[in-house]
Amino acid sequence: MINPLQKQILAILFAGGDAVEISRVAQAVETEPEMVVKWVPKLREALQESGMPFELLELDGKLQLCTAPEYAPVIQKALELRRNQPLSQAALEVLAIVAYNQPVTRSFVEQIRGVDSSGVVTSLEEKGLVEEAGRLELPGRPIAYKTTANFLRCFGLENIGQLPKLPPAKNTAEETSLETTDLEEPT
Amino acid sequence: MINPLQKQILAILFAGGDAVEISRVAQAVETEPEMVVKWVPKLREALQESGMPFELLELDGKLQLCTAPEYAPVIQKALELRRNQPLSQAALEVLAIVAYNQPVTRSFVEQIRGVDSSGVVTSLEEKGLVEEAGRLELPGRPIAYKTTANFLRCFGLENIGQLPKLPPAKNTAEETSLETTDLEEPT
Amino acid sequence: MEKLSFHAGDFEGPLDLLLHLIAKHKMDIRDIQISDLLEQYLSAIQSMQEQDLEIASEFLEMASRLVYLKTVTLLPRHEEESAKLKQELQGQLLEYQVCKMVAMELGRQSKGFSRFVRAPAKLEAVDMTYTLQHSPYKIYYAYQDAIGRGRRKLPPPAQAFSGIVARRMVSVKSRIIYILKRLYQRGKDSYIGLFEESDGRGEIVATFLALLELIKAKRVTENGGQIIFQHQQRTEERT
Repeated sequence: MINPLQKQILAILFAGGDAVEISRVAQAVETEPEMVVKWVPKLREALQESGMPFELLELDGKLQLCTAPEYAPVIQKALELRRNQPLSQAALEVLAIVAYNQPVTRSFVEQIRGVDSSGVVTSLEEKGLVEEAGRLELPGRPIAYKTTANFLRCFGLENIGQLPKLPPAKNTAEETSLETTDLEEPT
Repeated sequence: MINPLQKQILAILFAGGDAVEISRVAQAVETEPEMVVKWVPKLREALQESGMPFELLELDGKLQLCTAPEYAPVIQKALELRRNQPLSQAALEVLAIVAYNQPVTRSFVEQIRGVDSSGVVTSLEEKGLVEEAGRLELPGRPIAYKTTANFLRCFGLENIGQLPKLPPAKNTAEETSLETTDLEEPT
Repeated sequence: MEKLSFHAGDFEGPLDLLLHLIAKHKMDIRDIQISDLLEQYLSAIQSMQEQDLEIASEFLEMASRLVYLKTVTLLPRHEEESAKLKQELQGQLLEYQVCKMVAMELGRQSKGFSRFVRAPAKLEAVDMTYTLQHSPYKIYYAYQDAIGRGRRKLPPPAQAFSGIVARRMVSVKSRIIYILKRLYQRGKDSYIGLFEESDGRGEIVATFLALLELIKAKRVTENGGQIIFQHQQRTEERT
């Protein structure tokens, strides 16, 4: 059975909808962020044991309550949601460049892809997968982009460090044959 | 313990947010509406027993999952903590464009920034920094925005005229020496 | 040569098309034969044109880049430039290849948006009114950023100069006076002692230079880490 503070946390996450900063949760229930983090496994267990179809995700210093993936079809059916189109190759490329190099400008993305990518960036912003991250101290002060907590959730990551490892760096590329540049499995 | 169909119902209600018609829930989980109604006490019991801070409401042929009323204060506290997170660069820029050009439409803001800014405008409205100022006599009669009295308060201004003066207009900017930009010392 | 057939949207861009051609013709990305690649690239573009496909300007840009690269390669005494341009293109291709691989991996890993979240609850009582206080200059600078001019075009604020001004204040002359005052009272002081109250690198350097000046002028002598004040007649003339 979960304690009153833990119940309060679930209530906040339920009502908050979006991912809520752990520090904010802690402050609201008047405890330390460390305690909130410590309680996460306990809360997950409680949700599991009571048969709730919800999952508690920890996303880069934030907590989010969402439905377990197996309920996706029935939810889509009930709420008449359009089946989500998988992301296009262009969208995935832009996401990959932003995710591994953030914060990055649109022109950096375009330099790597060799094509105009403004439309793709806007659509990723609309999907809540990337967001503005201020401006860079470069000529013209270009807007920088970073990935969101929503990106982590959609790709089953807890933080950016869990992204698949990149193939060996560019400077060693001379000796590396293409075959060895296979991506490692995420652990 | 609740059964798989009952779990599906909870998942639908969670994702639905607002009240969802019982008939729609029943159709999605492939059962009769009567069954869904019959399960309501069972679901309430399960939520109660597992100590979940959620309540299942039945009103007007609809079901809604929400937090129990006793959690309202802590939820309010958590959400209000968000209000005084310092404004992001994007929020400041949108606010500045509104402040110097009011009344302006959202598309004017987006034209200047070159990126979609609708979410930012909404959040500035929520923070009481900008507000609607009627509609402009333009095609589509777009909503115009202006800054609020709270905006003046937050930025220590008595009126909009006290905003720091902008440097001379763009077309003469090239010839303008840096020294002539009329800038008072920040206090 | 085999007639290639393309469809609109087959390629994300010219780099994608180049990678495709390189793989198709089993070329080595690190040892591109520019004339072969150019020929294949141009024929691909031509095939797109024949199908009345709208060709993005980036494809044409790449074509002209390849033509230029080939020209440079053929010119004598341009080996260095041609090697540099080729390396640039290869680097870009390798980088884009990594990007494509990672994108594919991300796509595989995508959970397909299968976890649903709730819309935030609308609570009537929640007061979101912003109450933090800022300087109006925050709005001014944000405006400059928004219109793409940036704050570099503004005159720097006075505090940006404070560091420079503070350092200028520490003149060697002022440190000569400081050392003399100190020694005049005590007769002698340890070398280290002279730097005890020095605040910052500028002041330490100025103190050291002042000490050298004083030794040169024989106003002080150094003996085993001790700086000794010399009572000389010249003292009065010099100050």
